[in-house]
Amino acid sequence: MQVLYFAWLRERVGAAAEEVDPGDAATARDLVERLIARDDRYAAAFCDLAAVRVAVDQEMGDLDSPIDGAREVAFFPPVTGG
Amino acid sequence: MQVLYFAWLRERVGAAAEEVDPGDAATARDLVERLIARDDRYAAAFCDLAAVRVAVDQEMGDLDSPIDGAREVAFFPPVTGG
Amino acid sequence: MHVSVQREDFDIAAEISTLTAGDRDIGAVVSFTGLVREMTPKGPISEMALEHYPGMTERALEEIAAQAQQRWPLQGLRIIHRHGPLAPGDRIVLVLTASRHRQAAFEAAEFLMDYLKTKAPFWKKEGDGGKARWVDARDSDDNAARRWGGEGT
Amino acid sequence: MHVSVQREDFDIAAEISTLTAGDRDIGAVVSFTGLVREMTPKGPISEMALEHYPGMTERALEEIAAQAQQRWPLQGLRIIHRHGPLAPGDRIVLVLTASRHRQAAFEAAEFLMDYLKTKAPFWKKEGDGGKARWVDARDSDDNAARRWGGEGT
Repeated sequence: MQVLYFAWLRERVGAAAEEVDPGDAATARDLVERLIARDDRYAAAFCDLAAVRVAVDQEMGDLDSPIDGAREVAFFPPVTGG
Repeated sequence: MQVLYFAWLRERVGAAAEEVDPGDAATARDLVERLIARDDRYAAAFCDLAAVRVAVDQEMGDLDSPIDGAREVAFFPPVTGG
Repeated sequence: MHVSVQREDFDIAAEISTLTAGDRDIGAVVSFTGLVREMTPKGPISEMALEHYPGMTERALEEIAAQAQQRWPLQGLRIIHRHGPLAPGDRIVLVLTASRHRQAAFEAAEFLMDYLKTKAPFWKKEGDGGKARWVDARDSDDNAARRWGGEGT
Repeated sequence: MHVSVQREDFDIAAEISTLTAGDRDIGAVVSFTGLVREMTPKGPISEMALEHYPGMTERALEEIAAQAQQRWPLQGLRIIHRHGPLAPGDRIVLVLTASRHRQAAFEAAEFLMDYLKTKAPFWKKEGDGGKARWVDARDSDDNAARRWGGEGT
């Protein structure tokens, strides 16, 4: 599964995208926990989950969105365009 | 006193502007009555007073606006610009 | 100069450039352009004539502009209204507002158009090649102006 | 084509011409232009970088455009959003709406901006020559989007 990071999440993780084996992660939140267990960089990126937004296959979702079968999961802060 | 007419009021009166002696007319309504008494063209122009708007010295008013000392009184239909 | 009443067409991009030039504290610019529509409730038209009240028109538009500037924090404001003969597709009116944030710019532009529609002395006459008829004022314009409160329409 | 996400600047007058060309039933065109402000709540800035999510950005903007077209009778609609490095005074975003009457054009343009501000995946980073910081989302933008009802922000 392709996992993408944007803005300060990208900076803290130190990567814009990476291939991740989701294992038995059923939701975006499960995936976050799996990542945090892997490395401190993820703990820093995901320290405030209230400030984390999620898209699954380029559709806005949230931490409880199912990721089963998803090709692409993205994590980013609240958007600030316009 | 200069009296101005716009749009279909101008067409029915047959003049865009004319010098009128207001006599003892105290309000725009008095002036209208004085004009109607003068000629049928004014009766045609002012037959529906609900559709007549008034400006006194280029300030929006109404038929009851005083015209004492005014240099310019204008009659016209509701505006339709923009 | 906030207000122009003119026969000539206007250039929206040039007007926006002039309005915003040198002010880097503007975050939002709203433009409204009114155009002559070919189809009217009474059928298609081929020409339109806009009559106005020289002198009072400018005063009324300046007054409307001053009210908008009192109500909203605007860095810039511009009103251009044409008069004379026009054809379908022609531009009639331009309203521009510039502010730090979008809400003030949007609201002020809507206010300017609503007030202009009910308070500025312009009258439209539509022609279809044969007959020509004066356009009736619309109740919906009175209602739109009333929502801003104040002294009514 | 309703939506463009691009590094290049845009030409408002050319976009309006393209949007309205050949349609003489358009009576109202509203444009919104968003600009980079020099002064921010945290002090003056000298540069801004706009990051986005290629692919999803276009989808989100197309979805917002489709919602506006369902809600209002629009003859035309256009969204252009820039990304990459920008400076104070630079244009960031253009929203255009065209309709028969002004109310639909104004409301749709406000809706597009409110939704874009809360649903399109863009992130601003401001720099003052030394430090650079990510811009925080504003509660007022969430509230603005919420007033249109629907599935929330």
